[in-house]
Amino acid sequence: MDVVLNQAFAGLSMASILLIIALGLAIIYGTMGVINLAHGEFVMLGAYTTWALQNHAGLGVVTALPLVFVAVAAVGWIIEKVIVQRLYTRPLDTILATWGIGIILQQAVRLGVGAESRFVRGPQWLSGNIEIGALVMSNYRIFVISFSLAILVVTWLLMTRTEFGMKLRAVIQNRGISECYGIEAKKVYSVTFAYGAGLAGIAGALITPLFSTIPTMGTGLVVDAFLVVIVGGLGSLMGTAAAALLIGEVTAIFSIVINDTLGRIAVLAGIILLIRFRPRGLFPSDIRR
Amino acid sequence: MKRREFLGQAGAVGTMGLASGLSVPALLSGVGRAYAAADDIPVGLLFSLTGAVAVVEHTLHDAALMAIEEINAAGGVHGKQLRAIIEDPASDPATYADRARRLMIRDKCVSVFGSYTSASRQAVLPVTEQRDNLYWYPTLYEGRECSRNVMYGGAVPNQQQDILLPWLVENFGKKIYMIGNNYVYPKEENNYCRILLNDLGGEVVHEEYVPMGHSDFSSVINRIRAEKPDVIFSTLVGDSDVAFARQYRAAELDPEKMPVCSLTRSEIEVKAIGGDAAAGHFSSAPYFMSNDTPENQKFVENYKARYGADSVTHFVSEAAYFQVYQFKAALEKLDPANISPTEIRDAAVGMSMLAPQGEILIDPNLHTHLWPKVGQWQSDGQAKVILQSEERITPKPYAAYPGQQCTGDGLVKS
Amino acid sequence: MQSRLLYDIIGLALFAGVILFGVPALFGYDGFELNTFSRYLSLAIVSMALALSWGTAGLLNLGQAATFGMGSYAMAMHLKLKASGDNLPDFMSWNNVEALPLIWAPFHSLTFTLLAGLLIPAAVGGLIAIFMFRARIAGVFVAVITLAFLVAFQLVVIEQQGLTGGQNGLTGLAPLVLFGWSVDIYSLSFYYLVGACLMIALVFGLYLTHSKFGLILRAIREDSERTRYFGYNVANYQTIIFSISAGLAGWAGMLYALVLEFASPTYMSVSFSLAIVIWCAVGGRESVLAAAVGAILVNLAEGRLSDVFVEGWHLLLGVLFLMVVMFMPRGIYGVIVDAGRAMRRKPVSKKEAQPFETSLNPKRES
Amino acid sequence: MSQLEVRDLHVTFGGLRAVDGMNFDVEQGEILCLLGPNGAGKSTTLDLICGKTQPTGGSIRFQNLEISQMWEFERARLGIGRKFQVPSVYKELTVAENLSVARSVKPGIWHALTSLPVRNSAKMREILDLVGLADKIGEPAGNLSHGETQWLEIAMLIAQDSRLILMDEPTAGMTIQETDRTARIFRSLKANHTLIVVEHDMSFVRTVADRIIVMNQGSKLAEGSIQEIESNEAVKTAYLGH
Repeated sequence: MDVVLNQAFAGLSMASILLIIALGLAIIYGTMGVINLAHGEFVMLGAYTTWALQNHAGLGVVTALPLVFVAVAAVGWIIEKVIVQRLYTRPLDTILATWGIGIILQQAVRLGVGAESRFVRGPQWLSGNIEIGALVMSNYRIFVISFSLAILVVTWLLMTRTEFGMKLRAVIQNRGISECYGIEAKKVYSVTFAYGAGLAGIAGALITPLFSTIPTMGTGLVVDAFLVVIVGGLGSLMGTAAAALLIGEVTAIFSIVINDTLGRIAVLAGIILLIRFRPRGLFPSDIRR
Repeated sequence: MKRREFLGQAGAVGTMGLASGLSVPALLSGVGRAYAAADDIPVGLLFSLTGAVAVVEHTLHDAALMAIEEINAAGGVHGKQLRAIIEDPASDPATYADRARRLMIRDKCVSVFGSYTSASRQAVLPVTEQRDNLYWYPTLYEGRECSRNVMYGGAVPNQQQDILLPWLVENFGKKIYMIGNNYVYPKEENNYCRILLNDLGGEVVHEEYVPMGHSDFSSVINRIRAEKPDVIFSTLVGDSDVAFARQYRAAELDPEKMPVCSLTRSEIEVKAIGGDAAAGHFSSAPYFMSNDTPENQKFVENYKARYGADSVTHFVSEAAYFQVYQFKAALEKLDPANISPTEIRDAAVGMSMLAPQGEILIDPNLHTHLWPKVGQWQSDGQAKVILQSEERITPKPYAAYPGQQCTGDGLVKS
Repeated sequence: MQSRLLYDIIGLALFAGVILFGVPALFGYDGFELNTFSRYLSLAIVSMALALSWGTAGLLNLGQAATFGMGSYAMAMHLKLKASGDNLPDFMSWNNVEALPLIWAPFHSLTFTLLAGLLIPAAVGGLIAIFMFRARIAGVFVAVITLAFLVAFQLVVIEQQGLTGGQNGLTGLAPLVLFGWSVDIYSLSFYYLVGACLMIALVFGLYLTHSKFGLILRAIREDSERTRYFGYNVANYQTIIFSISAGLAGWAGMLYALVLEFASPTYMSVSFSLAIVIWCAVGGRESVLAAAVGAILVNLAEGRLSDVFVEGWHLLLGVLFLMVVMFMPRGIYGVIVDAGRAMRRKPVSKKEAQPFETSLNPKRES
Repeated sequence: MSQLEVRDLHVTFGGLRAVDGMNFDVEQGEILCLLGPNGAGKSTTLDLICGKTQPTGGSIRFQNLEISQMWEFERARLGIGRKFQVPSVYKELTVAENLSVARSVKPGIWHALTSLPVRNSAKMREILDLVGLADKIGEPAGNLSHGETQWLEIAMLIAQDSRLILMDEPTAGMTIQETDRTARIFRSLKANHTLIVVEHDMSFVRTVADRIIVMNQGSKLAEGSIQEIESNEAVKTAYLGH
């Protein structure tokens, strides 16, 4: 029983990390149909920005978050302007182009900062555990879980309660008509892409105290995040959250019952079946076209 | 066979080769062994500078390159410079095989220094053995290999575990939890560990393997909490080890009660883990950066001067470094006009030299006699040696398999 | 259409000339260079196989590396058994496997191995295809399912160490003996063997794309829905081309295992799969010949550039690839076709220069 | 026996009854026009017949064979052809290739593997002459004008040679001359083909229709000749009378 409780928390913790990475991807995909394979590299940039801020400006992980968001969003904005914008008419090519961008970012960091793993200190005030009976929860992981929920809520509000969100949904529904009403679709796309990239940066900042910070750290993450987006249903925020939770918990349960490898295989098989029988995902979005 | 004979044969067939294309193969089998008596001595460096294992391999590359340049600065060997030919196999076994061929066949290197993972060594092995070249492999590994074309500079299981296990059981207890990445090295180390534990009356409470690059250890940590072992016996490598250590720390598991004892964690991983998270845990290795010998002081000083004050040396980069010196010493025993990989090998056997870790010796089975130590990590990222073998330990690559022995004549089964 | 056929036939003739006579002469029959080139030629086969499914039928198969790997393991299993003689393969005894596993036994036979290396990948590809295309999965979902399959398959191969050699793969292989001829992989004859395999694959691929079958596939790529109303069983067409493509990938894998003398789970990695996509895109996915040329050129460039720019060549490759995607979306093939058209009649139609689009979004259920 | 018998056909989309109990027959060699306001279920009826949409209830019999559970391609093979509202030709294929895809007498893979992609048959030239695209034979369809694209699609339907052709607004966007020409082609098709046409252009309907069915809210409102429909009070209220 103790193991089950602890494992449920572990699943939640994995889910929160998946969510925070997948959210940016989901927004970008949902809005412009671009599968951003460079997303993992945005996560990596976030981690490195955190490292740079900690080493050169003495900022902690949490205080660095806004700066990281802005920095990575700026990179995303430039990439959208220079490259992605030219490819909206050929969506499948964006997979290839963003993969190329990913290689370039990764190599640029490797050449600029070095290949070795960088150390980022976790926040001191979040060290330690909360223990409730046999359930042991790391404070930092609780923080990551809460933060991911906060980001989810903020993003949801942004999409549904602001003027930008309204414009965004209009562009998603019908780009041509929205432009007739004076909405600059190009601008909306740029801002959305930048926002998605910024979220990836935050994800990078948050996971770096737990993982190892190297130029290739994003490559493995993007596949998982991508699966979460697809399982959740294209462009659906709540679907993405539910899918992250589902995949996190199922992985956690499988890994305790069998082992981590077989757990992952089982989850992948489940994802394949799910896409086969529900290609629109668990929660198909009602706003998509 | 003498080199001249090869050249004669090759020349004859070479002219025929253009006339009748299909007889060319006869020529080619000679190509790799025709080492021209050039002005310098080509040696290959085959360490990944990019990709997943670049983090470690780049430091091996740096150490080996430094040794080469030190030797060249001191006048080379027999007045000839060593010419380092650098290839980047990009952490991909297929590329290792491809680049090894370039070095051994096209560039006619008399030796190649390279690689960290078992998979990459095995990818390089076919061409090395066919061309009778020599591959200097600096990494600790699982044993169970007895090639006559590989110089093994790292520890094999008996050199890492023989002094470690009795000490662990005595000081922490008999319940061992094994965690490793899913490939041959961790499994073989754990095999050997089980044999030792059997004699010591220890017990394995759980043995598990995670995929290479696995980074979320929440489940593993939960299981550790549930099993309550005395020691975590870790053979995790690279990013997995870093992630595990950081999450172990974030979960507030206490190294005093339940330390992680790693066979693979070195200064370079600790630097990424952070001194705080690594402090209190143990590693077993023949070399630590803090080793107090004149040879090591010089090694560390030169290394830092060259690659920056925050760079670290570790037990694999030390081997990458001393192997170049072993190579040099072997060359010095040979006739400069007449060197070949096999002759270098034969000259190297039985040779001893002072390495940063102490005086080492090359066994006839081409493995190295080393000085095992156990270090406890401190928060400054350095290890404090708390246990040191009283004697140099002989490498026994097949220690877990009675009836098989790696000797100077290759693998002998009885 | 006549011009397409003309281009391809002229191209094939030129290509065959270069590969069969030019390359060996250029490299002075040097064993190492021939061996390196044999490697490129075997990769050209897997690239052209992807052009069949991706370029012709619009099915972006990111699991191409899985079927490639199956072929390479089939060949490696045969050679491993040969190297082991009467004993168990060494890695099996390391993993405490007592007797030869059942699925290994038939690989003693070379005939079985050659068939298995072709047919098992084809069958697996076919099954995945039936699974997907019966449900009318299209566009990006094909990419996701095949990607997930690839990741899972690679994990299984690594996990089953006693059966597959795990992370290290299958090493210590014996040379192949083909009709009494012991294959020396540094020989010109081996180079010609691989070259002949590539030529056969190319002729086969060109035949497929220039038959009515190829035309129907292009129609399906553009509008699969519409094609159904002309009475074509779209799922069957997709399944057949997917399976053929997978089989060819397996074939390429067999040659690759021969060239490199080992089989490794890294042949089934995501990055390898994406690399195949790059080669295919650089050459031009619309033509099998161009895809093959793309594979050779990129690998050649990679080999040469990495000599000059040890640290920076990966970056260079990324930039090169991005440039191709952005400014030459139809690859080298597109550039040549456009140039050819411009020479024949002055005004180049804007529309033709546009790349084809593959539907990204799921078909709307209305 | 009628060529097509539709009985009690229903389809519901999320509570909306798009087609609600349609019954009608179509005779061999007849041109039937479907009229009705937007959303009356005309296009959906065509979708149900060609298999684009699965019915929730009812039966569709074509040449005395129940087809409502068949795949689209199976229905196409039986001889049901479809032209969609939005012109859908293959833009990257040439005109000749478009016709070759449409000419699907033998749609099997084996036949496709053993045939040339395009054969310059007399039949093809005849069709191209009919629609006036003979000089564009090697042109990619993407280069054609809007009108030419419409013609190409009609040519494709002729090439397909279906016994029953379902047309969704074939004259949309055509000039008066083009509409006349289309009408002439339709009348000439009548000998060997049956046509069901959804159309808004009443003058076109008057020229071609043998019989008219007016639909409203998913069911049949009226049926008869053009005169009967034009004098029908219910139709006037629902559709013609404003």
